[in-house]
Amino acid sequence: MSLNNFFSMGGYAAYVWSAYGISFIVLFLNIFLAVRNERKTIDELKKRLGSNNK
Amino acid sequence: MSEYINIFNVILKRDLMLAFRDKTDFINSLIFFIIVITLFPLTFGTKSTIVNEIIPGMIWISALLATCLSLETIFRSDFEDGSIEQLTLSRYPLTLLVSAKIFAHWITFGMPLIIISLLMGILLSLSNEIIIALFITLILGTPILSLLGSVMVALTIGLRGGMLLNLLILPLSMPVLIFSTVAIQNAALNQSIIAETYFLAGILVLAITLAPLATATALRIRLS
Amino acid sequence: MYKWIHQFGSPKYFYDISLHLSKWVTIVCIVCFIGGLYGGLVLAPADYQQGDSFRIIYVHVPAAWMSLFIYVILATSGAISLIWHIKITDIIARVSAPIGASFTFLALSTGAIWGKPMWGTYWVWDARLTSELILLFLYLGYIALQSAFDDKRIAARAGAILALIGIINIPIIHYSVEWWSTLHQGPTITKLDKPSIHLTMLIPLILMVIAFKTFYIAIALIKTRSEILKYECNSSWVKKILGN
Amino acid sequence: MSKFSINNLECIRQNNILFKGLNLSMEDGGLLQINGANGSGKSSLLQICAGLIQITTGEVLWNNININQRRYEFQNNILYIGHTNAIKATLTVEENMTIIHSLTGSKSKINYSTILKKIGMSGMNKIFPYNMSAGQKRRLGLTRLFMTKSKLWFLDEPFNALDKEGKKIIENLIINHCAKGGITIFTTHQKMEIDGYPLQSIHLRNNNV
Repeated sequence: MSLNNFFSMGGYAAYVWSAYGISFIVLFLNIFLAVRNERKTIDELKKRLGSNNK
Repeated sequence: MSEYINIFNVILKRDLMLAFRDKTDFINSLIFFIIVITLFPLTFGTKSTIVNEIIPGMIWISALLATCLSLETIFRSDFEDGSIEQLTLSRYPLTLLVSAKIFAHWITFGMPLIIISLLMGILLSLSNEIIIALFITLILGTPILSLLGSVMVALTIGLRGGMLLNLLILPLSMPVLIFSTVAIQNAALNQSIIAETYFLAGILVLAITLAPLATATALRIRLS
Repeated sequence: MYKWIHQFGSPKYFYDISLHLSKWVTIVCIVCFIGGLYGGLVLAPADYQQGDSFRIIYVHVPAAWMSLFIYVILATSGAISLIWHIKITDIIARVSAPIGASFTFLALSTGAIWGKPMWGTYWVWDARLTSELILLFLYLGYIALQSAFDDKRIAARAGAILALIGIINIPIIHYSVEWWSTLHQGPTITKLDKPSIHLTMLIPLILMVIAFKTFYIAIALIKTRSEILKYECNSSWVKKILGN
Repeated sequence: MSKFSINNLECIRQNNILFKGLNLSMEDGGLLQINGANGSGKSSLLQICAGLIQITTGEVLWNNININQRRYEFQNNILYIGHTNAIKATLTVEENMTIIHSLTGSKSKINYSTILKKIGMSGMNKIFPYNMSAGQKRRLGLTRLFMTKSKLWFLDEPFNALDKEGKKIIENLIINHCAKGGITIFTTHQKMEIDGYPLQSIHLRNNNV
């Protein structure tokens, strides 16, 4: 299977790749939001903890 | 046992009295129902084929929307004046008291709605088979809506955002709408509607057994 | 059983376990994902009817399965928190709902994209797609209900009731939609249902299903951990962790 | 001899700790007032006692049994009156009283006029509450005290909106109830004294008792 064949997907390239594109966006957003939320939480708590100790 | 029947009757009578003393709420939702139904012939025309095909389904959708509007009255005033706390803390099972309230809602809203639907059906000259199917599906379906709705009202009453209730009820009442409209379409084609009737009856039994319990639990959660 | 649940439900215990679990779950997820993609996009032969468009199955089917699976998780953890009042299950339900909604959206959109070459239109009122759409509404309702409460404990328990009613309703919804669609269209669209599938097509599908499941677990664990930290911010073990 | 007690109670509302490590024990004849500023958790504490609010830490016991274990047995023994009156504006005084009476489960007939006379609302049998003053509505809500046979009374701000005469009536009722072996817990804004009866009191401040 050549690279060209792989990308053209037997003429269904638009459908297959857009479906996979959407999937990656959705999965990526899930990861991104989860990780950002974790960082924000930890930062916030650390800040609160720091101000309590002072 | 007779004690339980007695308290059921007391609550039923109380809610019926409240509804008749302050009619605006349920009369407004019934008027809304009538207005929505009259919108459909005005938009789709009055050819008899169209009327027979579209109107029964539209009556059902209007019934669903009007029910959504009227549902809040089941618990709104009780929530505001603290009656719900008294009911919750009484010596009787909350499930029983709540069933009486739901039944009262169906009597004050569901029953007039069925009668109005049949009158509208006759006025719009639907065929007899369709009117019969409409009657059967409404008499099985409207109690389901009241029961399902009471749970959602118990969950959402007093929360900010009035649309939330509708957002919760509409997807959950999809099966009732589907079976009812399929039954009516079958009736229009002179086919049997037994299967759909059984489905609706089955859902009704399920709702009667589960919904009051769920409503009572939801109310306890909301009070805490 | 009760004791076990409480031990498992203890936030610190869960936090420690989840750190270990996270590592393994992530590794399994990445391996299965790469394996599944390679198998599905490169190794598997084109379908004799649908050509290469069938390859959408490798994201569509796992997403659809997970959308239902996560709703079941919402209902079960709801039941557990109603019965035993456990914080962890409250949190799991709350963090799972948006993930479930995103998978439902994914299943719907990939289904619609797949529909175009198959049926010639993006949207068909096929029983499966329609019930998936209603499932999306159920998810949105659940999230909206949860966010309407200020008190998270009450939100969790109210959500639990909604999820339990939803889970009873889902089979009824699915059945009613099927009933309705056979009446309106006849059973024409079965291509999506049970393709007699070749092994080289099946193995990547299984890998992708595992990848999606572990993906969900990994994300849910991350979110659950940050929620635990928020809940338990006054306890000594959290301060210790944050101190480092 | 019956006993109402609270062990190691903690209450968190909207991520604020209202109180922590609260212990309380009352026996027959006990009279307790809870006072504290607005938002100190008076009403919450009363609602916890009545079993309306579910708690995460601690336990509420009635005769040494957790109130959630035998909920209806407990509810058969309590009377809770919230800061709202739980009366319907569109039902007459008598109709309101009938419903209250039915919910107590009593089979005897009620004598509307006697009760209304005792609470100082003679001849108002057929009046609708929307025509009544706040104090009169409060009195109507408090007619529950005459109709109940419950042993445990939880009253949230019972003296609110009442005039001097009304306060006296309610005070006497409470004293009578406790003297006969009942238990009463009520909340007030300010610390108050009740003449002729030993009164325990707890003061809620933010975060500690």
